[in-house]
Formats: sequence, structure tokens, C-alpha cells
Amino acid sequence: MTGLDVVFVLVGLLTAAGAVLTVTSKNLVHAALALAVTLAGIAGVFLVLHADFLALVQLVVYVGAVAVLFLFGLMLTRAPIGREALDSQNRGLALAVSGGLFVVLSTLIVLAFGDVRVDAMTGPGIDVIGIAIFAVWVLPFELLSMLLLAALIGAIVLARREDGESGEEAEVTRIEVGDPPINESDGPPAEVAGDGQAELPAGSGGGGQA
Amino acid sequence: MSLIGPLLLATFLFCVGIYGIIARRNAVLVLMSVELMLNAVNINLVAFQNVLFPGEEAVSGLMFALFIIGVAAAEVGVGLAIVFNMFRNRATVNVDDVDLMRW
Amino acid sequence: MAQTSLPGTGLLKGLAVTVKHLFKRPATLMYPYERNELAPRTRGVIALMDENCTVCMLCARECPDWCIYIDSHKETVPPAKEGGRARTRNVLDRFAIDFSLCMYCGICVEVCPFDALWWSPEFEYSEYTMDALLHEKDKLREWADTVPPPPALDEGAEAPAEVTEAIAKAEKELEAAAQKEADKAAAAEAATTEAKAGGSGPKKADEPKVAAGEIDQETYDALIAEGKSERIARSKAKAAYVKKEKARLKAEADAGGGDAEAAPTPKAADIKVEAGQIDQETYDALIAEGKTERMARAKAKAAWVKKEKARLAAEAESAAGAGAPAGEEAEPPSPTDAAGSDQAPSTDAPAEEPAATRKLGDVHVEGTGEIDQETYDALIAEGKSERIARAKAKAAWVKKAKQAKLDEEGGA
Amino acid sequence: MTVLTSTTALAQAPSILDVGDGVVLPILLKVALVLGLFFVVPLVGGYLEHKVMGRMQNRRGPVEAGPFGSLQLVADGIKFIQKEDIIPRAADKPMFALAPGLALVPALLVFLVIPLGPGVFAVDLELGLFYALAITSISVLGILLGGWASANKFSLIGGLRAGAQLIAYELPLIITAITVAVMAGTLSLVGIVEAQANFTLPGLEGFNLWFVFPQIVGFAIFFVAAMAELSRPPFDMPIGDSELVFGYMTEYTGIKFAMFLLTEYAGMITMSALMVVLFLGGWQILPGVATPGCEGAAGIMSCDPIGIAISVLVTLAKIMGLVFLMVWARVAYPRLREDQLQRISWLVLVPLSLANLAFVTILTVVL
Repeated sequence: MTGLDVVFVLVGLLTAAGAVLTVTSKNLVHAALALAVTLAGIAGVFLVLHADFLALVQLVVYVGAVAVLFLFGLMLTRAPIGREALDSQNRGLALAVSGGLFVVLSTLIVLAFGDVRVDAMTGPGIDVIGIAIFAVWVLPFELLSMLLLAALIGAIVLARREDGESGEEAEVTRIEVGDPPINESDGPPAEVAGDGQAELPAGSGGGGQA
Repeated sequence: MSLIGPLLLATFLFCVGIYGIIARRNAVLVLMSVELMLNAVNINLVAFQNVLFPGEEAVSGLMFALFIIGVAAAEVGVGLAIVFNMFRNRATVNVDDVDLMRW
Repeated sequence: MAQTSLPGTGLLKGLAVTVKHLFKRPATLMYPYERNELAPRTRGVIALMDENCTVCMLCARECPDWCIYIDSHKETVPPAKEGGRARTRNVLDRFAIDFSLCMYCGICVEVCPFDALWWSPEFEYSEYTMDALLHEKDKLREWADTVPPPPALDEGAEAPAEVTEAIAKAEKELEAAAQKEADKAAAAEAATTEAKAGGSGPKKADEPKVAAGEIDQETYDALIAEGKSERIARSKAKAAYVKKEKARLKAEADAGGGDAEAAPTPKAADIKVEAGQIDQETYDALIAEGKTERMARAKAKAAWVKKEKARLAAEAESAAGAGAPAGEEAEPPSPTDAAGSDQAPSTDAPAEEPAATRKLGDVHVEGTGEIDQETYDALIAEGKSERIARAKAKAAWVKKAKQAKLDEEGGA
Repeated sequence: MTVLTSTTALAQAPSILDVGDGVVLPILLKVALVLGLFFVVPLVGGYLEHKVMGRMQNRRGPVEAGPFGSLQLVADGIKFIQKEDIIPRAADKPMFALAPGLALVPALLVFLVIPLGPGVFAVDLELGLFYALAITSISVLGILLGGWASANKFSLIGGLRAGAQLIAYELPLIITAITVAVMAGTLSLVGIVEAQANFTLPGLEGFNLWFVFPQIVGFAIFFVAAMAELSRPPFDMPIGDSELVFGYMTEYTGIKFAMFLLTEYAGMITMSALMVVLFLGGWQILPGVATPGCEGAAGIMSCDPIGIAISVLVTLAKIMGLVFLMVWARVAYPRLREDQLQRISWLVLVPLSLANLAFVTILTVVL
């Protein structure tokens, strides 16, 4: 056990705890925060492994941007809170699969790399990384740029609200308080102000929407 | 330091990610679990970079990790956009409820 | 205005404006250390000159916040002349303004028909409790000392109506006085010398004022010092001048006669002093008490005037013997003095208190709406309406209470 | 190309605080330096803001606490500590308590790499510039979290606005910083200062220039983006007291609120310090002027104590100058609208900074 080992164990425990919280938390925002802790912990792991450039990239991209994006997503989607709403029924299955996988993989890893040690870790300098990116890996790098651009455009197109589309979600958002409407089973009642008059002659009683 | 630590941590994170993907219903949480798995892979890549190219100018492990981070960012962007779209159209972000091929 | 300019010049203009102000002198007044010169009618606090109040209740009715409380009772004034009709007048018992309710609209000051309410620019009367913001009559009277004179009239402005009237009246009386003077010149000679020997104000006798429209400077100054408005002071001073002349002539005419020309107007200062000086002692005491400079100065002035008056009165009394002081005695002690006497620590004015017989109006009784049940029942039995009966019963209670208090004092 | 291996995560230039052979003493000294910077310089900046803003508005600013009101912020701090710490009933209590700290710690950590003079820094990282930008990007989490945890719609909207704003303006900020790094050929903050001391334009050899002269556009972009990053007026839509009460800080009281405020002031100092290092020649007095008492490269390195003191004072003066500029902009300009804010970033600053980057890169390669 060197000093690095101790630091790694501490950071690793923090990371693992964050990961567990991420997938078990009952509150969405807590889950996102736990994810941010996990990602920051992974940045710490990178630091321990002498990949400090990568650690900073991890901070900027994951903690600074992705975690914030997730928080945005959670705050904008108004999901209900609580274990039943967040978890599906196959928790046991998930536990079995992941637990089994962990046992198998960790056994294999210990058997294969149990005695490998890296004691003279010297992370590459930023100049080495720069040269590697723009000389050896320039083609994948450019491809990645194209991918990011495409993702940017795609995300905007997907998430963009068309003209006149605004406010439509209000119709289908149900507030589940008190007695349900009579025609609940037929689908969401089309009781939109102004729309109701057009519905009456049709006489379909609210089955038209959706 | 020992290599086994980072590898075990990576395995653990990966399995936690799998658990999350299977057990969670909320699409955003599923995306988070995917991120966990991708990061687990990154830890592996960086760890092996130190084993395979110590003190050399070859940085393939770091490059892979960098690219994964980039791809993951793109994935989150598009994934969240899809989730927003789903929420707008279906008023839900539960992956169980989105089982129609068309609507 | 279509301006074609380079983009960004607006931004630079904004920066220029702000940086210009960076080097200007700050407009801040370092308030607790230095004070602003406030306009004479600044809405700081409402002052009451209760001697002017006739309990007409206009202010209390017009007050949008209902923050003025007035209690009063009626009093019968004996007929001025033999065989005349006895008159009743309202005597103010309580006048209070709740400044925690007041919204400083100034309507009460506007509607007051007798100039009893004034704006004073004093504003530092914040309190730690809301109750303390209820200013009673005495406190409101104190504020009256701080009312500054109004700004002077514009150059060439028409004189106010009351001033011109007063001038006309004074001229007429002067003529009459001159007539009288001529008639009784001989008798006057003797009286003047006697008065001079007593030492009661050599100045008074030495100044035969005959110029028309002249004002009595002493009265004027005293009134201004008391916080009266310039206009009122001027007209009153004129009246005072006329009256003074008359009094002087009369005194000259009948040396010891108790004619009791004694006026119902409390303001007419029979004994006059040169105002404008301040009583340093009072001033220092008030400053030490933490009063503002302005208030201290005003009160000190008033205190000085009062002291002088007291001194002169004492002198006159001792000089004129038993018969003479009827004039002074008949004069009801002006409420100004009554209100101020507890404030100003002028201890050397003993001549006044014992000289004046205490009357009902001088006694203050704290009433909280009690009614005199006996009166009430009697009035109800007489068929009066409930409201009237209650009001009268209340007044009766106050009167009784005052009488009781007075008796108690007399007994003690 | 020479072999460029370097042991990373280690300091490039030695700090003057690396005294003796021990480990503990330098660390203690460095912690003291960082904490001292963190708690004192923002107070000075805040005092400057109070005074300048007051005088620009024909007021006096603070006058009572301390000589010329200079202890006003200290008094404020004491007052904040005394205040009741109110947590709304509906708030998510742990998150609510965590958020100010999450916003504050990154602001503290940035001071680690800021060089005030030759050797006057805690550590000179090879990735110093990247580190500073990465650390500052974390504080958005704290703000977003604070806005959400308050269980108040004003707070939530304020937090969302802050998140959107910080992400939008981080882009031009980083791109402009990259531009400077391209010109300097290093990411180390000390290295950038040194590069500026040796920088000349082709054709003007022997005529030293700071990066602000060829990079005036970059400086403007960085300045605007920095103000937006800090939510300083006129970019204070996340706080927007006329619409959002006080944005994400609405529900915060007492010491937690003070922590948010300290974050803002510390952010002003760090961003100004970054601008000083990136564009204004660090601790160099004037372009081409060697600091008295110093020798070495361009006359700004390896100084005696007097030279170090002069250098630190020069840096602090420049920082305060930039803080003054920020305050000036705050007084002069009204708050923008939210859509204008996003438009400025995405449609003006980002394209401009990208063009600037391309231009500078091409010139650097060609020349």
C-alpha cells in the first residue's frame, strides 16, 4: 500500500457510493447529484492515475455540462417522485444480473491482473496529448467533431417546439387528485376551453383525442 | 499502486449501471446509468494506459477515453432531446409506457 | 429622430455619463451630522396651537384616517356686561393625533378655520412603541414652538386682507385715542409720573407712537418667537399696538381705577417685553435634554419673553399696590404659558401661578368615555335622544371630574 | 520535436513558498496564501464596488464602518453570521444546505493557481488555465441545486436561468482562453505571463506587447463572458430582482446567503486575475518595462523581495482596475432580457470567438 493506494481507496469508495446512490435514490435530483459526485470521483480517479488532462476534461464535460444537462432534464420533465414511480418491477432481476456479472467479472479480473502493479506512473504531458490528437488521431478527432455537430443539430431539432405547438402538453397532463372523470377509461377527456363546444355536436364524449 | 483497484472500481460501476438500466423506469435515470457504464470503461482505459505505455509517447488509452467522453456528451444531448420530445407527446418519461411503435 | 451612428457609441455614452458622475460631489447629506434646511411647511409633524382651537371638530371629521381625537366640554362664560347674556364656549379637553395612523395628507391643517393646526418641519419623533406615537395636546403644543414663519411675500405683492383690515381698524381707533388723549392730557400727566416712579417699563411711556399702521414690534417679535405665522403676528401686533395705546391712555386717565378693560382675547400682551433674545439657561437645558437646536431656540425665546413678563408684572404689582393689578389678574393665563410652564425650567415666574385663580378649563381630566349616569338618566327621561344624552352625560362627567379635582387642589 | 515527457500534476515553476525541505510548512504557507487571497481580496473588491457605485450614483457609499467605510463588508459578514438561518419547510434540507458550499468551494479552489507575482502562487500547474476554467464550471451545480432545493418558483427559475447562462457563456470564455493559449504556446498561467513579456509582433521586434493589443477582440469577449459567468449586472438575469425577487438566492438567509455573495465577489477577483494573466501581462508593470529588482527572462522573473512586492502590487492593482471596469459596466447599463442574453452568447460571442480563434491560429502557424 503506497500513499497513492490510500488516496485511490478513498476516492474509489466515494465514487462507488455515489454510483449506488444514483441508481437507488428515490428523488430524481438527488440521483443527478449523486451522479455528479460519481463523475467528480472518477475525475479524482483519473488524477490518481496521473491522467490529469483527462481529469479536467471529465470535470468540464461531465460535472460542468452533462450533470447540469441532466438536472435541466429532470426539472423540465416533472417526473413524479418516489420509489414506485421511478423503479420498475424487475428490481430483483436487475440485482441478479448485475450482481452475477460483478462476481464473474471481478473474479476474472482478480485472476488475470491480481498481481500487476504500476509503480512508476508518469502521465503524458499536455504537449504529448496535443500531438497525439492532431497527428495520430486526427481523423477520429474530426469524426468526433462531426458527430458532435450532428448531435447538436439533432438535439435542437428534436427538442425544438414547433410554432403553435406550445402549451399542448397542458391537455394531456392529468392531475390525479380526487375522483377521476367518468370517461377516464376512454382516454384523456378533451375538456379544453374552447374545444369543448366543438366536441358537443360530435357527441363522441371525449374519445377523439390522443 | 496496484492495478486491481481501478479495475474493480470500473467493474463495480459498470454493474451498477446495468442495475440502473434494468431497474429504473425513468428515461433520464436510464440515461444516467448509461453514463455510469461509459465512465467505468474510461477508468479501465486510463488504468491500462498506465500499464501498457508507461512513460511513452503513445497515448491510445487516453485517446479512447477522450473520444468516449465526446461520444457520451453527444449521446446525452440527443438522448435528453428524445426524452423531452417523449415528455411533450406522451406526458411521461417512463420507458415502460413508451411501448408503441407509432402513435 | 433617426440617428445614424456607429454601433456601440451608445454604450460608450453610457460609460461617459457614469464616469462623469464619479468625479462629482456626492449629493448625500450626512444626515445625523448635518441637516437640511427644510421648507417652512414641510410635512414633518402637525402642531397644535390649542388657544386657537374652537373645538369645531372639522379636522377630526375630515381626517381620512380618523387619527384625531378631540374631547371637549362646554363652559358658561359670565356676561361681559351687566345684564348681558351668558355665553357658552367650548373648552378643549383633549386633542390628540395618532401619528401611527396619520398619513400626512394635511387635510386637517387645510380645513382648520382658526389656524390652530400647523405643519412643522420637525420629523425626528420616531418611537420604539406605537403607543408613543399618539401625541397628546401638550406634545402637539410643543411642536407649535417649532413652526417656522412662512416665506416672505413676493416683492410688490398685495398685502393680505387681514393686514389691510387691521390697518384700517387701527387707524380709526388711533383717531379716537388721540381724541381721548387730548381730553385727558392733564390727568394723564400725573399717572405717568407715578408709573415711572414704580419703574414699570420706562420704554412704554417714552414712545408715543402715532404713525398710522404701525405695529407693536414687541408683540410681533414675541408672536413670531412663539411660532405664529408672520401674517397673524403682524395683524395681532397691530391690534396690540392699538390696544396698548388705549390701555396706556386709560391707565394715565384713572391712576388706580380697576376698569377691567381686561380682554377676553388672551393674546393681547398688556405687559410687553422686547423679544428676540433667548433665555440662555432654558436653551442650554433643552439642548442638554437632546432637543433639536431649532426647538430649543424657539422655546428659549418664549421662556425669555415669559420671564420678562413675569418680572415686569411683579414690578407693576408691587408698584401699583392693591388696586392696580386687576388688569393683570383678569387676564386668563394664556394657554401658551400653561403649556410651556412645565417645559421651560424658568423657576423665577412665581407671580403668575398664584395670581391667576384656577378655572375649570385649566384642569385636565383624563376621560375614557365615562358618562355621568345621573345626567344621562335625567336626559333620557326628558325624552332626549340617546346620542345627545350620552354626549351631554359625558360632558357632565368631565365637568364634575374637573370640579372635583379643582376642589381637591383647593383643599390641599 | 523534442521529447516532451513531463511528470504531470506537478508544479512547473517553483513557488517561493516552497521553503525548506519539509512538506508541511510549504503546504501550510500555501493554504494560508490561498485562504488569505480568498477572504481579503474579494472584500477589497467589494469595498471598491460599494464606493465606486456610490460615487457614480452621486452617493457616498459606505462611510460608517471603519475608516471611510472600509470595514463595511466585514460588518456585513458579522451581521450575516448573527442572522437566523431559515430553511423553508418544503425545501430539500440537505441539498439546500449543500448548495452554497458547492458554489463556494470552486471559487476557493481557483485561487490555487492564480499567480500574483514571480513565485507568488500556490502551485503552477502545467494545465493551470484549463484547471481554472474547469473548476469554475462546477459552481453552476451549486447554483442550480440551490435554486431547486429552495422549493420556490422564483428560485427554480433563477437557478435554471443561471444554469443556461453559465453553459452559454462558458463556451466563448473557453474558446477565447484557448486563443490566448495558442498565442502563448502553453497552458501554464505563469508560462502565459512569461510569454507575454517576450511577445512581439513580427515587424515590431524589440517592441514588447501584451496579448490585449493584438487580442483586443478576445479581451472584449472574455470580459463580457466573464461578467455573464459571474451573473454580474447587466447580466444578472438569474437574480433579476425586478422579476425573480432574488433568483436562486431568494430563500437563503444568513451565512448561506453570505456564502453566495462571497462566491460572487471571489469570482470577480478570479476572473479579473485570469484576465490580468491572459491579456494584461500578469505582474509586468508596462509592456517592455522590467520590474525593478528583477532579472531573468524579460526582467520579470527571479526577483528579490522588493521586486516581488512590486510585482504583487502591480497584479493587485490590475485586478482592481478590472473590478472597477465591471462595476462601471454595472452602473452604466441596464439589465438585459433573457432572450437577448442567450442571443448575445450564441449568435455573437461564440461565432466571434471561433473566428478569432481561427484567425489567431492561422496567423500563429503562418508567421
